[in-house]
Amino acid sequence: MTQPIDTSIYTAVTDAIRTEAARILSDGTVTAVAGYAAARRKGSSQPIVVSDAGNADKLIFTAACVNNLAVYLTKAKKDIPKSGRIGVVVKGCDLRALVGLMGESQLKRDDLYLIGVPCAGVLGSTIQPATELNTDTIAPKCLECVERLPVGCDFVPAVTPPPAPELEKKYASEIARLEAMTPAERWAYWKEQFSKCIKCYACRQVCPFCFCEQCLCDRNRPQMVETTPRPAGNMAWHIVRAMHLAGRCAGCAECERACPMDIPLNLLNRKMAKELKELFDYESGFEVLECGPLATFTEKDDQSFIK
Amino acid sequence: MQKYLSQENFSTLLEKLIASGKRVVAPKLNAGTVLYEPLKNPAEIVIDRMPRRSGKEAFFPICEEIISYGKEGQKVTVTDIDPARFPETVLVGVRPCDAAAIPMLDAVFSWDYRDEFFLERRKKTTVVGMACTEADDACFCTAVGLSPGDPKGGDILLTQVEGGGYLCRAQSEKGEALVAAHAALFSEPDGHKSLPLAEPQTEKIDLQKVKKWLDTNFEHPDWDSIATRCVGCGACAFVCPACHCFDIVDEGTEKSGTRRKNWDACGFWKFTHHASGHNPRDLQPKRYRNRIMHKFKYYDDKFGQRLCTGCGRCIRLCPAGIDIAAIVEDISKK
Amino acid sequence: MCDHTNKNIYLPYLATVEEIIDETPDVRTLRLVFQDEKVRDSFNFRAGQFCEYSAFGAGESTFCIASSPTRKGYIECCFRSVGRVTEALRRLEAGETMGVRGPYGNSFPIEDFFGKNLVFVAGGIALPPLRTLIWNCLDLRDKFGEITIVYGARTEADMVYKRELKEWQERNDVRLVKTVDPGGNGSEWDGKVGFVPTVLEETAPLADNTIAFVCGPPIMIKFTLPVLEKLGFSDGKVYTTLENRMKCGLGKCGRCNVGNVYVCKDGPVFTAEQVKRMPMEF
Amino acid sequence: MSTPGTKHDFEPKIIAFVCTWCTYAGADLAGTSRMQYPANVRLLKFPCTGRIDPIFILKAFQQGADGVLVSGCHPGDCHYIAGNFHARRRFAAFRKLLEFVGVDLNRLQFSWVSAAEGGKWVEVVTELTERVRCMGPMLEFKELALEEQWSGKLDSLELQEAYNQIQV
Repeated sequence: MTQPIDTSIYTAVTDAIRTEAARILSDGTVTAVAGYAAARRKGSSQPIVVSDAGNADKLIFTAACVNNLAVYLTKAKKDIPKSGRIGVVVKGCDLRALVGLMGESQLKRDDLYLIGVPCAGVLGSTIQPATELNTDTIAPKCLECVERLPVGCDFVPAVTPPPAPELEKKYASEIARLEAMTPAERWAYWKEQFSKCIKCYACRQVCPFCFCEQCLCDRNRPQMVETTPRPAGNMAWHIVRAMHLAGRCAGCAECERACPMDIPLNLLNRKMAKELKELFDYESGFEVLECGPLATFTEKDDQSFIK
Repeated sequence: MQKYLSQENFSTLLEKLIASGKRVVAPKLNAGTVLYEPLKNPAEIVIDRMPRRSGKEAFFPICEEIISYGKEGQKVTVTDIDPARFPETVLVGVRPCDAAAIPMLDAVFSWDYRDEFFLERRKKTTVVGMACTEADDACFCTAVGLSPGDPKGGDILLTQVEGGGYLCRAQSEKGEALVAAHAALFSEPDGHKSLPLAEPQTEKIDLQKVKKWLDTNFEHPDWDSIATRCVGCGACAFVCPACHCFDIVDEGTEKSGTRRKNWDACGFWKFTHHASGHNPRDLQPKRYRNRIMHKFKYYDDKFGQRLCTGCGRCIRLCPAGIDIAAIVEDISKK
Repeated sequence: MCDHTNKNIYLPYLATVEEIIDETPDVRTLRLVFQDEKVRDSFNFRAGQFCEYSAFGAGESTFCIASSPTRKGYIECCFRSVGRVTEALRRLEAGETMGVRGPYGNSFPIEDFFGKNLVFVAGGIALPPLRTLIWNCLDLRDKFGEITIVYGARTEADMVYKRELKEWQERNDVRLVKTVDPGGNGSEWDGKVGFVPTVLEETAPLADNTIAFVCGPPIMIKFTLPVLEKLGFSDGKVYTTLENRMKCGLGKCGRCNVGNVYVCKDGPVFTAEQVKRMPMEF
Repeated sequence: MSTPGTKHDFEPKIIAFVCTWCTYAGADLAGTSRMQYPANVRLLKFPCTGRIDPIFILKAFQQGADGVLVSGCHPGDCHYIAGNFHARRRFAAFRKLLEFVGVDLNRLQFSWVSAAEGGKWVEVVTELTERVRCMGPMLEFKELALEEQWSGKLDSLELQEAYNQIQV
């Protein structure tokens, strides 16, 4: 049954973000603040970089503020000026991505001023931005979120997010459903999903962790993954993508949100996260780790699968 | 010549077309997403939701073979594709914004050199459009001079009527031939009232003014602010009914394989990247500028019209929330 | 021009690699002969046009036709091996087959140059696009006035067409000025040392009744154009050829445009006047 | 165990990615000791299992392998000290991913075979070959390679003929 989700805290959050952004911009703490601003369509938002305190009141936070702004701070987005310290508006999931990037030496904590958002959840992908947030329209990632209050930020508005609705965890149940299938059934499932892929690489471009200056798939000597958007190349691309994110993915689900063809990409990422938790007791969190689970090892690692 | 086609007869028509061996492409569900795809039976058609990708796929496949080659010893053979093998197609349920894009593509693929891959498929396809009864706030066909009932680019236009069924207007020889071949299914339109058409909320944009600004403002600081949020994926171009850029790649080994033409997008850094390392559009704002310029200036310079039908797909699906309608509207007010 | 009505415009002609000439350690010339006799006879082109050359399995690459239209029976292409296709082309041995589509693009209006003096300015690997015109003019030598060639490369080893440079040097109806960047000269270097624009200024060809042709890396063009202007060349009398990444060569695939100008259809030959009107996107 | 010379209906293609220091030497030992093992295996030599990118395994399946073997030095014996420890983690994760997209893991074998273990090499290869032989050819990737998006599909010549007959 559909139940509304209380997003009333977002008014206070918006006010707090504006005040804080204006303060840190005018006192020179930061040179710019990356946040969200309202866009033309009713209720919609889009990323914005504010560098003038006078424009701080353009910043908003609503359930339509879906983007993970961490992507704008990575090497892949060289065009964003990085002169000096930058303020960023982050939800819990976005913060985990930033923490991951710090762990991979892509960002320095000191170069960032983190404005944390107490989050009640955001809208799912392809939902009309003006839609009210409820248990049907909420992004599936929010149902599995355990960190609605970001930890370790420079500033977090003093409001308490409402408790998460007790709902079925869609990824967990979908993973369980797929795991119960035979390999042939799973193959058929993914084949159908990937048949929609058009190789627009939106999943790669929005991913904070896809910061390689040249993606393996854009290199052609040798051509490891076919560039054509055909079933074979699509399957290969998605396997490669999931593997390259294993142990790094912070679960922001941007890949799935960005996919114009609704391919449940985060399902692959969640599955890998689940396996890495079981295998190496690793979970992405708010603490900067020196090494991800696949960049390190212990001598006692499981090798029951090796003869 | 307007005719009435009942809902039941519409299904029968689709059934007959499928049975005749034609490829009947229409919006249908594929793994939860509405896409133009070949129907296996008439019940699969979904008309109340806008397909995610445009109808251009029927003539401009996402990926198609253009030659195949084989090598034995020192002897290389290259095999052409026989255009007779392009399937006879009826594209049904095409939104007016998708249909209007077809003549735009015709112009590109037929000026000077004629691309028979596109043109032959086009020749073999009958386009049955369907007027829109619903629009969301991303739709902006009216802003670029089209409308939810615009017949441009289609061979037949269907309009839903009250109480079910369609008013059918054939507007080309191909369309008339299709109606004539199944004349028994159609009846006189008397008394059938069409459903009110959708009313997109956007105001008309002065495209002449947009063009004028673009003519003189290739270098302008606003390009940076317009495009900083672009993440450089190809989603907008791939879902666009009018975008037509493509790549040509070889797939296979030196011994045998195919050369393929597949969709490409000006948002990719690789699009213009020279092997030497030089890239004329080295930053994302330059690439996004090309997108706007191509749609509202370059194409206009060459073919006298705009390369945008206001379908709104790129707005709905942009991962960074870029709104082309807002951008163009802003430009028109500069 | 070949007839393309109702034909697969992407279908290449097959050509045999007849001769391989290594110009520098990484630049190679291939002399190609069309396998189909009819094509061999009917293939006509003008200086400045380009083709799409393919190595099957690797893809297609765009280069100008480097040989002169006056030399019948074969065409030549010249490329540096830097990418997937050029590396595959480099792997081809004499007698092997590759694909050629073309000729595409516009050309130098050579008839307009009759009776005029010509100055060719080229840098590095950009000599091939001018070499087709140089030989074209030399083969019709009595139709032109003085011919001056200024050619520069980073080092002596980077100079392409070394044999032909020697031939031009020995001819008394051509003035060849060759130069290498400072430090690029060996002990037996008999040319100048300095950058192309500087050397061009020293050479000081007369602008009167003269057409200039410039081809080279963007940075060279950028500094050469003002020199030509200083020497009195008006922009309409300076020609260059542009290159951009291309896939189709036919004005369809949409990537080679500089502003609204399609290099593959409206170019690759442009006057400096046209280039200056274009946005900086090449 | 198969006896050399036996005719089978199906000869699987097995691609083995091996490290040069241990398994390659082990396979070499098996050869020089004249041990018999199925000729189905094609060996690709790498400096270390740490250099074997999961994408190689994927590529092998895509190019027509029916089974893949990855083999290197025993833990602690890596020529580069820790290459195989890293590989072990990576492959532990990768096989889970492959399983999740629907690849039967019985087609993928990992092993440690030292330079002295010619016998183990024979055993591993034979077992994998026979197992894959029983499973039959790996069709998933091969079928996928032949598939087109609907829009790029061409009418087959038979279909064309049938269609022409309807038209008449």
